[in-house]
Amino acid sequence: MNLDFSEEQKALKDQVRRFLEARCTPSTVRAVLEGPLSFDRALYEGLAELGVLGAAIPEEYGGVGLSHLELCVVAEELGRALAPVPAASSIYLAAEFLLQAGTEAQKRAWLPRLAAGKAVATFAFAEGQGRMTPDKVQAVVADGRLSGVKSPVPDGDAADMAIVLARSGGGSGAGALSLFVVDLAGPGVSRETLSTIDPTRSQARITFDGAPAEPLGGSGDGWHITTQVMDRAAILMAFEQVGGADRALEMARDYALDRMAFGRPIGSFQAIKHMLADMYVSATLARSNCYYAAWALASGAVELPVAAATARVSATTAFQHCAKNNIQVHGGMGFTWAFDCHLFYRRSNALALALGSLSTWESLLIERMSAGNINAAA
Amino acid sequence: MNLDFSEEQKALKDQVRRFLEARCTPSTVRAVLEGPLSFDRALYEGLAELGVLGAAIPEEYGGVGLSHLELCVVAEELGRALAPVPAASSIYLAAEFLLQAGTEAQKRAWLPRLAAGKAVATFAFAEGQGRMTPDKVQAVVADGRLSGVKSPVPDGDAADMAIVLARSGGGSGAGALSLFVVDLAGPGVSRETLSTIDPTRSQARITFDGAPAEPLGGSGDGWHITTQVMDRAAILMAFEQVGGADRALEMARDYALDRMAFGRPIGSFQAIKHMLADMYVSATLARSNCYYAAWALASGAVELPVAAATARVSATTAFQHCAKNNIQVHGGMGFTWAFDCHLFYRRSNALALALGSLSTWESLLIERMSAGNINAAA
Amino acid sequence: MDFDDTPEEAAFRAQARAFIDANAPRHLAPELKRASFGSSAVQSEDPLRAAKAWQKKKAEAGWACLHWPKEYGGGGRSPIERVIWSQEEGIYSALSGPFVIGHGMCGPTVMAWAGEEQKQRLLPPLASGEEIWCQLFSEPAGGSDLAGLRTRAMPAEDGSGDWIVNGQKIWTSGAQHSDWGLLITRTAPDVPKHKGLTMFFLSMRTPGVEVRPIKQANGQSGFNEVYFKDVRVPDAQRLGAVGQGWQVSLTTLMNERLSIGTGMSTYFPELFRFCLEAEVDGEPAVNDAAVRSRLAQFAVRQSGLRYTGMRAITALSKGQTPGPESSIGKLVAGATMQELAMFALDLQGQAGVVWDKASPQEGRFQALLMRSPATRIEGGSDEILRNIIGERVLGLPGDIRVDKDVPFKDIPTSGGAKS
Amino acid sequence: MDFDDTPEEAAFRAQARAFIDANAPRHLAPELKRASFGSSAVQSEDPLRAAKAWQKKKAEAGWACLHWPKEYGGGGRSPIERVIWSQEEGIYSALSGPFVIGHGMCGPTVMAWAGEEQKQRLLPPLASGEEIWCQLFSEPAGGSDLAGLRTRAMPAEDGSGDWIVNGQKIWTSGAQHSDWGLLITRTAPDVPKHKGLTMFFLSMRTPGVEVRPIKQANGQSGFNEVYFKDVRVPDAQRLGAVGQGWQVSLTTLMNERLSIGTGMSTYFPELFRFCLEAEVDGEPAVNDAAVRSRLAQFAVRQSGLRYTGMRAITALSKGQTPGPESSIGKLVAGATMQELAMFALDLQGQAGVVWDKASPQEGRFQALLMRSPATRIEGGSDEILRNIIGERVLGLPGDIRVDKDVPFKDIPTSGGAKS
Repeated sequence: MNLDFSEEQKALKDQVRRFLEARCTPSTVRAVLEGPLSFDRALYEGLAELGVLGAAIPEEYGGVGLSHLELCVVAEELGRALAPVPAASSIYLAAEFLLQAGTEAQKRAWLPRLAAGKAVATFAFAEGQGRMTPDKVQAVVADGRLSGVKSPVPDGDAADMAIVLARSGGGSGAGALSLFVVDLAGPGVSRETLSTIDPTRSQARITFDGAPAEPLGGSGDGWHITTQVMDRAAILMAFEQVGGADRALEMARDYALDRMAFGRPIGSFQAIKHMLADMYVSATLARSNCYYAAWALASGAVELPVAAATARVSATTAFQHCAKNNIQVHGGMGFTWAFDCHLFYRRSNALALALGSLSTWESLLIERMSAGNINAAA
Repeated sequence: MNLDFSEEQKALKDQVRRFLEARCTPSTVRAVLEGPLSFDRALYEGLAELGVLGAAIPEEYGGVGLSHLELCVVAEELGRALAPVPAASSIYLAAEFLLQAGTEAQKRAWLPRLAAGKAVATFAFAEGQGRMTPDKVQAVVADGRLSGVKSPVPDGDAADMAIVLARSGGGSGAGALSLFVVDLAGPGVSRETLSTIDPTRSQARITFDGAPAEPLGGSGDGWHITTQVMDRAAILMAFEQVGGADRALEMARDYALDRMAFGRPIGSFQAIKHMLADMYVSATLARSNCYYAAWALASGAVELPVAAATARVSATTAFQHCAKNNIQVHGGMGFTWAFDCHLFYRRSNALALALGSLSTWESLLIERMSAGNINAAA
Repeated sequence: MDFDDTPEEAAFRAQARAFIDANAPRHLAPELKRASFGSSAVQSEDPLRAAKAWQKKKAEAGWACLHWPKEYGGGGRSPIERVIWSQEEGIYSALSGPFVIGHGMCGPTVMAWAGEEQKQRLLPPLASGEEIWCQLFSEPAGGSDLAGLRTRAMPAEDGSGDWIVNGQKIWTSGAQHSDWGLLITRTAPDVPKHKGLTMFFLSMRTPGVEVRPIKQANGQSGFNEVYFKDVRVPDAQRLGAVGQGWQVSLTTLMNERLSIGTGMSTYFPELFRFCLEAEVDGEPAVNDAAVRSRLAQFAVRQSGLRYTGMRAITALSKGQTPGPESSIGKLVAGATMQELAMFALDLQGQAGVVWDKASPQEGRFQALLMRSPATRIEGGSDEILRNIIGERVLGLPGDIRVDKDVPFKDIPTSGGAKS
Repeated sequence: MDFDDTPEEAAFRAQARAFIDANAPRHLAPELKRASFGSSAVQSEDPLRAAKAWQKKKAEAGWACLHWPKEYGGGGRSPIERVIWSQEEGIYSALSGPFVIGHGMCGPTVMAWAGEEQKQRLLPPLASGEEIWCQLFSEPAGGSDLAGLRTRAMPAEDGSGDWIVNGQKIWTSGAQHSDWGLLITRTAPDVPKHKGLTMFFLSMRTPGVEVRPIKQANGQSGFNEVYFKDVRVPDAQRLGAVGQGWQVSLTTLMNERLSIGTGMSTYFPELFRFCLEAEVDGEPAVNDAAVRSRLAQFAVRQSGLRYTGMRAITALSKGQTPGPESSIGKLVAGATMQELAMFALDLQGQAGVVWDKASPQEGRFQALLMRSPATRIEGGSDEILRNIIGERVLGLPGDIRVDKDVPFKDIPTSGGAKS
């Protein structure tokens, strides 16, 4: 029994944390929040140089060739530091799509550049409001040309390439959907940055009008592959969320120790103390569920779909809970722009929606458990 | 604007409270909890003599001929005192069925005896586990004879008469259901008292095997009338729940003032103080929703269905919340048989299921609001 | 039980309605109706000018500050008439934002503690909206612990009897356009905290007063910091005795809690309308069982607040003082708004992250998500409100106090805390 | 990360499994599997006899009290081996109920504080199940405030050095069949509360000891009151110095928190199975969106506790002390069980009120509903656990204490409270 990261993985984690403490301070985050750029390219390339973007990409494709456990560790630190970089789009999603379903040529074309942080890719999935279902996909590819509107696309304004889920060849339901690689610098692509609750992770509306599209994976396999990759990304995202939850809890704890009211630290009041205890509880449950999911991800266990949904639901709940109550513990100061609480609040609510909302994952979790994998959570 | 009871109604309330404080102490409740009887007949007849059972029954049928507002006031006090009497079955349900759908002969036959507490009637609705839907009704009447099993039937072991929802004349769905008056002392009836979480309100399984059954209301109108009467009963039950919630809150408050720990009353600890504040909040919301529903009930407003579901959902939530945390405030002593906390806990959970569970009423509420009556809750 | 007016109330309501029909700025109605949470309701013209214009019209016809005595510019009406007025004023009441603090809190304090001449001078222009007041109470080190304030007022050394004020206030709504401020200061740091406070009012144009807007977490700036650097305040502008500031402030705070409407909204109606339009798995969201369950719990809280408010109005209508149940409003509404906003975004799926006024829901749930944390803090945090309910409504003992009988200067303070 | 044993662990597990396969009372397996919450697992024979028989077999083969030194009747094994054993023991561990207090709390206290001769006398029969111990700590006036206890031990007036004990304990599990009790008393009421306590052990057959079962809210009687009337305890049965009782009790309480399994169950698996079978509107309940949402939230708590337990086992397996995350178990499980039971009854509809062992679910959710309030209180209430997490895990300051430096006799006590 070893439900923990190895010493090497912990050392990597420390290294990433030190790097981010130096290179990704709150002002780094605020520069993206308040400025015109959609992400911090220097920081992103720094992460690439550290080897962390390519942690789970094989060496033959320009990666470091470690496992997904290392990538989990990295994700937690990116979440903790609120890093304003497109790692989720480019690494958790696009690189995973390529690894799972790309041809050798596609892998060689993109993975080295993604691992090096020289190119950014994303996954163009959503088409407006509501839970994504196969029937909601209206984007269509005919004769190798993609048309349709994808919105919101994470990091879609900065990405060089998008993997796009679209209809092709008629039919309906999941079987009508396929994946395509689209060069966003190519013809037939126009995009617009969207206003969001968390500008530190950019979102765009991309309109495709006859953009050249190259198939990724088999025709009609689009929904199936998407589900697989979304599960994998959900686990990495859950680590980001746990990192954020932990940091929000620490901020609240530190403030509760320091801030005096009525002649005593506010953390000595049970109202605050018990709020913090409950934050600790949800962060701990989420972390434990994430460790289980990390094991499933790294080992390719059959429990992966249930473990991914479990980690995702638990981590979403924890980060929203901790970020929300971090503001409450800070009182009025927590609602100022100057304090960092809102950065975590924004991110927690944005990540809760990325990859599909909490209610979607709750439903998926129970659907998967009922489909036979109940022992995983017994 | 007058969202309050009148001075006369408040005087009636005081009168009922004084009566119950004298005649329905915790030992009265415990006698039914621990003893063989299904209810306290002397108490019930005492209530009848006070005129409260017949409060909303017209004088021509042996009642007092006041309005349902007076019955709401009575219900709150019965809930507060945990009165071990079959008023819910006999008055909120059976008498309402007779008033809404009975023939003159049926009203004359039963209402005076119900108002006088000399007879007890009930409504035999459920047929085993799960939410009741028209399709779940298997009891059937053919040639004036009823066959089937109803379980649980509130006060079914003590009742003299039951109004029974059953199929008749073929067909399916709600339109196949009709109501029948069945003499439980007659032939073809066998019954068994059930073990429940709250023996102070008895429940029975009744097996009908060719029992004579007399129609109540039009053929095929059974489900429709049931819905109407259940709404009316839900409002009265909500007042019982608010009465119980208030008393549980008071008990907890009193204990928190009296009980010392670490040299101070436990109510001075924010953990306890804030728990009590939250109990007060939910009890207050429920009370206000009940007042609104009482207005709708007494005035026959079109908002009645929405108001009934609102009061029911709110009052169920409040009573369960207050009864549960009343134990928590009492600590270990709250979990003893000797303290009265469990009486409220039992009752709160039993009433949450009577007339259909919380989730059923939540769904009904939103269904009704979407059907057009949204302004009621705007 | 009924929802009807008494004949007198009905007559008054008809009068109010007639005045509003004839005089309200109807051209602003569309934007007032659409106003989203936390941003100024009026965008098409200067909101302050619009507010003052409407207030002036009301004042001229006797509809301003209805419950104030006529001699101070009020309407001399009863509390229930004030409620009826505000029901009829409806969306136009959103125009009164700049006056809420002055009419609701500063005015009553002046009325209770100032001399007759000062009342004659100060109250009528406050009622008519010509002069705006703000309340200079909260401080960075204060927060929930209001009496922990540090802004010092010291007697001027020139023997004039004036006071010299130095320090900083925070969370001051409307300071940037206020004419007057109600200012609580510490005049004696060597006595227990509640005993060394003194209340003043001062012109916001006094030299040494500097107002700086605070940017909030949601990007807006409704509040300010106000800095005092050697600000001279005449002793004639003292309210109450030296050292009596805490008692004076209680008048202000109690008036805050007395203003009763028909309950705070939780934004449930907006959510419900959205759920009628939005889809879950190809069906209207309201048909989804999970959505129904969440909606039902929001619905009964919204409705419970509404009818709790009506119970308070009933008491007013009978000439009684509303019971303690009114204290639950903000506690319930604040938490509900935040949960409700999160739930609405959840239903919008990945697109819930988009905060766009041009979107079908005009970004209102995103605005609510970003504004609602403040509702749980401002004007008494959730924790303070639970203390108030526990102690004042349920009669539980107060928290153990370590700062009560200690000279203020000896009370421990935060180390390096910014606030 | 893996869920595999090390080779040594695997070898040990195989040994344990072989012993259990060969020796466990298989005829009891069906009822142990079906055991419903809060009632004795074994009904078909005397549960105490069944417990002692299995314990004796374990002890004879060296499997009893695995982590105790061999010289005191233990197995001399590591903490992780103890965990592996308990995983393998599985349902049969439910037989050990009568020994939990003795092995988990009293034994370690005796081991830490008694003299060598006493340890030789007391520990082996405790390990082998021949003698049962109970823990006489809680009192009616105590509750969460354990140190507020009032049971008095006074020196006998005959100069024998013996102590005479008078008072009452409560919530004593297993007192009715215990041979020995670990007893904390107040020996000096005129010093601050934590300083006037002294620990003893005594035979439960000492004259003047009276055990009365407490009927619980759910109708069962797992606990007792124990009354002491002029009970004479030799000074040789004192553990620690006079006045050192609080420190001795901390040994006991810390050992309570050190016992780590694979996390407490929330009864989610039972609920999930029920939702696969039950119907909502003619469909399996798991297909209902509202049910799914509730189930998902229960599922992630259950799973979170399970893997939190495994993280603790991981630490043990590496020879480390588990981190503070283990402290969340009962806090999460208690509240979850209660909500979960209410939800299961809700799904049963009106029939949820029926508590019938002959029903399809054997009344287990009704039993859970009625038992779960106790879980939120016993062995540290939710409120105490949140204090512990806040203070010991997060490092927040303790509550303000008004009773710390005051002579015990001067601390205010309840007026007419029964307890």
